[in-house]
Amino acid sequence: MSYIAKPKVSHPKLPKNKLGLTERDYEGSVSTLCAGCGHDSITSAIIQAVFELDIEPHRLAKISGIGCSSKTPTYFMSESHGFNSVHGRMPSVTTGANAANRDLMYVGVSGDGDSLSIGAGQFVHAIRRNLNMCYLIENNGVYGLTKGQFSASADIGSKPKKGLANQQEPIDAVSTALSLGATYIGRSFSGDKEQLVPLIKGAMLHKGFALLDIISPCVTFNDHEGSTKSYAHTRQFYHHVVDMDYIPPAKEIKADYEKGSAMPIKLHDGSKIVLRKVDKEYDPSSRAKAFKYLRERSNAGEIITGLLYVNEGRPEMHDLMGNVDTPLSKLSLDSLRPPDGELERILRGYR
Amino acid sequence: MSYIAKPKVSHPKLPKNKLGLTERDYEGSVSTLCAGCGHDSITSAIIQAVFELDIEPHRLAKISGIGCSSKTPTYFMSESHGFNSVHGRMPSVTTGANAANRDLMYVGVSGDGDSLSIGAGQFVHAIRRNLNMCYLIENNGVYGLTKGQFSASADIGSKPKKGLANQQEPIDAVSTALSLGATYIGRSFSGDKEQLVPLIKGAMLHKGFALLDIISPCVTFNDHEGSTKSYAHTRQFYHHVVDMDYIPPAKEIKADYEKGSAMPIKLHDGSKIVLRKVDKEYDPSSRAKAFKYLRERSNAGEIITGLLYVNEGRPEMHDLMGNVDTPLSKLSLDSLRPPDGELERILRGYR
Amino acid sequence: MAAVNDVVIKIATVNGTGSASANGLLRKAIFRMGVPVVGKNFFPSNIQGLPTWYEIRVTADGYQARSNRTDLMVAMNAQTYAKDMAEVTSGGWLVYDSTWPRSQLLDREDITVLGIPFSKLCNENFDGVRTRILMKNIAYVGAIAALLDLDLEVITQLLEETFGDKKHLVASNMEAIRIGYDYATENFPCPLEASVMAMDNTKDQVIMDGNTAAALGCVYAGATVGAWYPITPSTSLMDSFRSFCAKYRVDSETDKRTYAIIQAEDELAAIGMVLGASWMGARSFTPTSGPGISLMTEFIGLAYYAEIPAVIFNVQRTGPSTGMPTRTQQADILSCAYASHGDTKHILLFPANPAECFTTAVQSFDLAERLQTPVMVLSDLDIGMNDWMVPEFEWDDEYVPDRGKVLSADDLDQMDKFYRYLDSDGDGIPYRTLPGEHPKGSFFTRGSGHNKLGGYTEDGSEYQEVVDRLLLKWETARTLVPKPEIIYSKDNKAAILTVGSGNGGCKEALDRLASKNIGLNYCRVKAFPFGEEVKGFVEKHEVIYVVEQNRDAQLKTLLMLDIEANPDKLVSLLHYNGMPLNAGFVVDSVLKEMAKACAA
Amino acid sequence: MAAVNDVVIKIATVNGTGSASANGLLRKAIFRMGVPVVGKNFFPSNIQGLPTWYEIRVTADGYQARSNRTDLMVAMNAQTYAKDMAEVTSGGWLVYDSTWPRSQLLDREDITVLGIPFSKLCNENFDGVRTRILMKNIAYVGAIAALLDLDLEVITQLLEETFGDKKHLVASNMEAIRIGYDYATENFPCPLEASVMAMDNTKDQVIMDGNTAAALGCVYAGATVGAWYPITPSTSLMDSFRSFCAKYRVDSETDKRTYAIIQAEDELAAIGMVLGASWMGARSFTPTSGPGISLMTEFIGLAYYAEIPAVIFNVQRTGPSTGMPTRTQQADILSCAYASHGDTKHILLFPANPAECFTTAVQSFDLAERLQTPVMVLSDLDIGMNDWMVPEFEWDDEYVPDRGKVLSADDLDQMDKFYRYLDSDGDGIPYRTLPGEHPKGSFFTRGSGHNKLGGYTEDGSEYQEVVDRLLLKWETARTLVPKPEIIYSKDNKAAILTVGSGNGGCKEALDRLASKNIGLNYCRVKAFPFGEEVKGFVEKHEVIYVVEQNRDAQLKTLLMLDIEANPDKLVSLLHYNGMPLNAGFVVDSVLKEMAKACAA
Ligand SMILES: Cc1ncc(C[n+]2csc(CCOP(=O)(O)OP(=O)(O)O)c2C)c(N)n1
Ligand SMILES: Cc1ncc(C[n+]2csc(CCOP(=O)(O)OP(=O)(O)O)c2C)c(N)n1
Ligand code: SF4
Ligand code: SF4
Ligand SMILES: [Mg+2]
Ligand SMILES: [Mg+2]
Repeated sequence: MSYIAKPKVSHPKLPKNKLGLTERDYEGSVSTLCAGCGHDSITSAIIQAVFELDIEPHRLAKISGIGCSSKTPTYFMSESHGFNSVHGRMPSVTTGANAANRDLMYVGVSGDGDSLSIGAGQFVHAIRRNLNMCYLIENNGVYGLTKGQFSASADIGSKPKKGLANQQEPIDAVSTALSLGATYIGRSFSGDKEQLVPLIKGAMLHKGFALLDIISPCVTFNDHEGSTKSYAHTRQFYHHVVDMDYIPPAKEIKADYEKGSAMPIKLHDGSKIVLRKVDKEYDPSSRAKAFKYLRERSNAGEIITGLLYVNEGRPEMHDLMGNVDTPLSKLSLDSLRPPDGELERILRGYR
Repeated sequence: MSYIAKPKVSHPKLPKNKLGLTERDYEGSVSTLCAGCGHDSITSAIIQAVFELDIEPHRLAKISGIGCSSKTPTYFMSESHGFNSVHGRMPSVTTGANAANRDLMYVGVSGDGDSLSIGAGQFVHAIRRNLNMCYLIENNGVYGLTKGQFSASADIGSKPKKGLANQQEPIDAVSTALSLGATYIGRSFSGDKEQLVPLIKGAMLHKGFALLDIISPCVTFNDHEGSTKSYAHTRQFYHHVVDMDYIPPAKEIKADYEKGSAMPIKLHDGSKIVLRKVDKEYDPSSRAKAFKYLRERSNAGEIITGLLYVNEGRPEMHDLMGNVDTPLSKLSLDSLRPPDGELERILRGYR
Repeated sequence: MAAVNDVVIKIATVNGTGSASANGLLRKAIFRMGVPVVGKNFFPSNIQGLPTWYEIRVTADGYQARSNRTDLMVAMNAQTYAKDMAEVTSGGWLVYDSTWPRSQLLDREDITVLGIPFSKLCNENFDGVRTRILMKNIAYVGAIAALLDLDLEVITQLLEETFGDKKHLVASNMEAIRIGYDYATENFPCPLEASVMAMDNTKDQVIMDGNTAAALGCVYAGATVGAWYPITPSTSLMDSFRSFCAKYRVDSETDKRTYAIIQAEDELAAIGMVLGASWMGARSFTPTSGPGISLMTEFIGLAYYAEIPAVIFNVQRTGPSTGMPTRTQQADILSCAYASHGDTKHILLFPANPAECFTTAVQSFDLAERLQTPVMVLSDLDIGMNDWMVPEFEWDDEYVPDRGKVLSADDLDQMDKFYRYLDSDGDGIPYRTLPGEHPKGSFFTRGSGHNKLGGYTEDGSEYQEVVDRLLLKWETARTLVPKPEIIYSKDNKAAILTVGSGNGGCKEALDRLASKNIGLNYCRVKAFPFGEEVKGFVEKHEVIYVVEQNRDAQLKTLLMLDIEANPDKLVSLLHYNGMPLNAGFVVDSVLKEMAKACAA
Repeated sequence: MAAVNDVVIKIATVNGTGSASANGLLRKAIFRMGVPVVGKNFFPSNIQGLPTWYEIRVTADGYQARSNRTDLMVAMNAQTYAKDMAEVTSGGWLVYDSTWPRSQLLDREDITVLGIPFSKLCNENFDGVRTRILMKNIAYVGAIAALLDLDLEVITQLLEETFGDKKHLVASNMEAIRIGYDYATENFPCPLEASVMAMDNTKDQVIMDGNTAAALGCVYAGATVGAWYPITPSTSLMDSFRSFCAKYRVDSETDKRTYAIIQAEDELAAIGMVLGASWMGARSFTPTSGPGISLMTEFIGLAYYAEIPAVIFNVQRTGPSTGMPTRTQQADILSCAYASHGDTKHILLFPANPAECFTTAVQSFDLAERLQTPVMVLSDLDIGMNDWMVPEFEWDDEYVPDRGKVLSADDLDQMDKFYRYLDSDGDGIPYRTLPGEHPKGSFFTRGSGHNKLGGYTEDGSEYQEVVDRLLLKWETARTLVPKPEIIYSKDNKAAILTVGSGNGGCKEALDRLASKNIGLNYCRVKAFPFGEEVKGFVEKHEVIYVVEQNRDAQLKTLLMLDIEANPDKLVSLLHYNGMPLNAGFVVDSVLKEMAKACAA
């Protein structure tokens, strides 16, 4: 979209990952978002995560709806297949794509408007199916691209630049996902890359529906005083509750975790994540308790972040359906037809 | 829809309400649902409730989507205005109607398919607005009218008549409504008229969004063994947690409630509801605690019923918006125009 | 008018009472006797307790449409006795359950009323409420068997096929047959003048509904992803696909499936899933009906503009809005042809019967992948849910699917750089790649402005270049879609032109008109856009009677728009009350229009 | 080609840098000098940091369209220097920020390049990053003021009006004006040959965009319920409605509102809300654009069939799909006319400029209520978001709204029984009642099959009676919708026919063609269905150039379908690259087509 050609200089000294690629190789076109937009920080966290995970770019599909947030797939991994679909419908496109080819990695990027208003139905149903994907909501409390209307994630009392404060109950993506049974649920902040990168890694490797609700301030329309989705407000009320480390398959868990507060979980590819509970009371394995904790804290104005719930045990969509391991799109059409001559036999039943 | 003409005999001995109407006067056309369908029992509970509340039929609007459940508004209150809209979109039609005329009473009838699949987005957003209406989900776990596919409220493990058991996480209307902040939330059973009638009365008089999730077995497609929405299963696992009594405006609270377990709540029209807690641990005024309780019990297979959450304090849509008391549809168009000659003044600003 | 092997039987019952299998038994028995039949179901939009009718036309000539006669009415539903009796064609018969006297049945003198105490007989012979109801249905089959002289051997055999090992069921059903049969034989002069006589006109024919046939087509086309939201009258398409897949798509060793059927949360999601799956290279489809199409509108525009294959079956019902969900119509032609905002047009395929549903289903995937665009198969309730006798489908085991211009990993290896929307071949169709195949294949799919390289653009001329190419692709489509069926009776100036389920009634009308010495030519379009053949046909004639099943002459509209057919010569014959077309309507309308033209 | 009071100024900046107010100041200053102007905005579909242009056409003749010249380019955006310079019309001028040298600017010898070190000057005179950026914008206004000889008094006055009490802002802005003004005066021969000279051609005119005007129309029509989902380019319509309501619809005593604006969760909900509110008797509307219309499709069909008034503003943008959201087009005509499955057709109104947006908005409510059906107002981005000079709107304080056939409580009292869908007056329009008014008024609204009494039906002839009446209503609509604007130049055989925002460019083209001695007649349609006048006009001419802004000749399509216009005489001139129409395109295309016809 930009009129500036992207410099394609080679940087021999940049670190390389196992595939021999540098972080540069995971970049996309130059962003056309506003300078300082939270979404750009998330883009760079994604780039770091996929670089560190040694993901082959063309084996990842990035899908989005419409909005400033939904534009970001253009800004990372230009060697991946991208699909910028229609407003609020990323989940269904991803569901179909995944149904056809279960072997790719799916990253869906959405906004709070895209997922919680027009897309609310598709969002909840993707969760129900435990669709194997990493679902990112870049949450700024407003519709950025249409110039700053409140979205459904706007908090009660949050003030717009002009006009009256929001009075409607917000839809909280995290508690919605908890009540619907998403199997990996985290919340974070675009300004907290340290927390964000491992969360994204875990979300990508989790087998099932992984939701990250990432507060991502809109500097143009929702970063003023009185906004509860501004950088300042988020920093002030921000609490880590369960942090996590990502540990690649080969590595052993080395760090010295305080007893009782660490919880290692094995992912399907052999890698591990270790949850580090900041609040020891918190139980990231119980939907009921997590929900209660979150509501009580959010009533108190706190923004609770980290990996808030995880359940590696539930089968994802294909396994629920009992599908073959080979991606359906790779099966030769010949192999899918009834045997030669079978039609005649079938038709006999209709005489 | 029926080919049988409804007998319009007068029944001089039937009891009359304050308006001089009998229950008969609140009936509608003859039902065309299957004999034994749970939805018909709910229809009769509605009829009893509105009769006892002395509601003027033409001051109530009944709105629905599409489905067997959504047909039922034809079967009660033939003197009321009805709107059988399109599938899943009852909430938006009701929102617009209510925005235009806040003085009528709104009863929305929907099914689990209508509200939790195609209508999920509108359902959650009506809750967010605290739309002043009584919202009934006649929940049978299947799509009745299209012949028995599982709906999104089907429980994991519930068996269809033939084929494999459902494996997808259900969407529970009650916990969804709790997480979104509905202000009156109940669950009941079409077979439990005693519980249902007062719940409906309270829901009609509650000022704000009142949801009743009513298990309503589909005798044709989902009443067999193995189904978790059958009459038998529901009766077996059914637990009253918070029952309620409805007390009309004039009356005083008389019944002798056990201390600590009764909780009277005043409704905006002066009537009262008294909650009778069957499980004293339960707290119907805390969304966080109610959610936790419900999830834990439902994990244990229990069907928790009664008035599960109520909050008379939150303003409903019009009050959130700061609207005049007169219904907008009743304002004369003249009164809505800028004063005579004002156009010229306005236009001056565009020179 | 009824005669041997030319009878219309209509059975009036209440839905939910299990009459469907009895009616099927009757229809099959006649068919097995070698006599062609047509079976039409008229059912209410509810589940149980309302009037429902099944109509069996016995037609030695093998006509496919309904007839507008009712020769033998079997009035099993007291609610509709009066209406049912009124409907019997003069000279016909009415059978009713005489367990209770119905004095009002004596109203008509021009028909013969035959009372059979079905309830009484069944109550005497069977136990249990449910059994008695079911057996009453079988008993009327027995009575009809006597009245029309059906072969009891054939009926026995059919029951044996149905119940297999359950011998007792065969026995009890045969007993019910006997009860009806014997009562009729003893009390009435059997057979009636109009009866069924074995012949050999059903060889190599099958009886099937269009939804089953379309589902089978999807299986043979190799479709793997079906996403849908239930809606009458398309639901049975996915039900059938599911049954076929359960049989042919489950790995016998691992018990794992090679298909994914996803019940979506609504139609917006269903089409989104189809696009996602097609983008990944799977053959993917969704069956739906009018309201579903309306909801898919936005996504259909995306598929058109981003050039993603998709197969949509629209089993049309009576609109607008919810309309009459259990009645037929062809009224979504226009909204499908131009679905979605902006400049769009879409390929439509029009099967005329279940046999064509099978072949068209296969074709639709070939065309969608070849043309990289949505293809809509416009069937309707009449085709989709009624029982049609059609020739056994043929399948060429050598069939090679057309996957269109998809670059393989090898192709990409040899390329310098891949650009998505280049028209390298001059046919308006660009090359595509499948995600995950090759690093060089990646591109960005979007519904926003893009240039021929696949890049985002807001530049007017870059934008225009792409949408202009889509017009060229449309011209290519015109050459690839199925050609019309054209019949010349003699080289005259007038013709009938129709589409889809209009075929049966129109062809029968041609015969009838011919017998009145009116020889009309015939064209049945099978696809939109229209090719040269349709254009030539229209140009060649002075008057064309356009027969279609909607109020607004939607097919005529497309003819005017797509091939600039002169509206002056297109005379619309519109049938849109929700009932399937019958030849009588066409004949009468043609005669009326001819008279009008002469008078003018 | 530029001359006094005939200049096109184009300012290239980056969006989000506050140039809009500077550009507005410039446009207003010229307008206040009594010289007609046209203001067009070309902006990207993002929020900040991308190239954006504002074009001011100074046109003594008061033409309303864009010109295809660029006489004075103010190139403030280094990213687009090259492109911007290439665009300057030969003989024109290019102003750029010479703080940094731009050697490539010497490329063209046929234009004059004027360097002004705006950044340097502003850095020297102002403090703070944001202030410097804003003042640079004001400084270029100052420079243009000098180059074109604008009245500094007028500019001062405008700044005073803008900033009111904030005297320091007036002072600093005037300083910025001075900086640019003085630099230009000192370094270049000012004014240029093409300049602005005060005249008296803007009396009783205002400058407004169409969305503001439509919003004002909604206020005057007495609309109380507006439901919407934000979408470019319709968003500002609801923003304006909100501002007007904040002023005129808040009870001064209670501070309570007499309007409800509901930001819906999506467009499906927005139109659902409109139907609910209209059903209750409120005047209700929704503004949207293409994708929104696609999503509203199902509900639009319900409104048509259940006969519920609804007003929908479709501010069209470039499709299909997401297309180019910040570019204009008229490509939703067909999808709006026949929106929804089943047999449907809808009333469309086509305002041509903001003044008509105001009156059309009022009319749309009258028509929707009179005809009990959805009325779609088809505006576009060019009308909706650009700055048009139009005559001051008139408002008749005696205006009596047409609420259509609504029975009052009194009416009902006197009736025996009310039936919803009876055609008592023979005009196809039944009577309706409002919920809550009277016990006798109740009826059941449904999108499923219903008979003329309002009862549910699955009976074919009852169904047909109702849909046939809808056709009669359509004919009534034909007589009620606004008549076309028709201009006869002389009684010749050729004419231009256009719609909506095509008006300005076509009228200017008529003048230009007339100056070449080609006198064409003119018809601008204002509504669908077309009335007698349009039909007569089309019939009277041998050749009609149909000018429209879409690829597929959608207006021509409607002419062919609705009044069976002979396509042979309809010559399409299609402009669909997303830019507003300009007269040059029309003139050139007409000449080309005429040449072709002569050659043939
Ligand atoms: C059907 C449809 N309706 C409306 C729009 C206009 N629109 C574009 S983006 C957007 C909201 C985006 O909000 P969000 O998802 O929160 O993304 P953000 O820009 O805030 O990152 C809307 C309403 C659209 N593109 N399509
Ligand atoms: C847009 C659309 N899609 C599909 C349908 C078909 N349909 C009618 S009712 C129904 C499901 C009804 O299920 P539910 O709401 O649970 O009602 P129930 O019949 O079980 O009471 C469906 C899918 C429709 N009418 N409209
Ligand atoms: S408008 Fe807001 S969300 Fe959009 S790019 Fe700018 S800062 Fe980001
Ligand atoms: S199908 Fe089920 S839900 Fe529908 S009427 Fe029958 S019992 Fe009730
Ligand atoms: Mg947002
Ligand atoms: Mg249901």
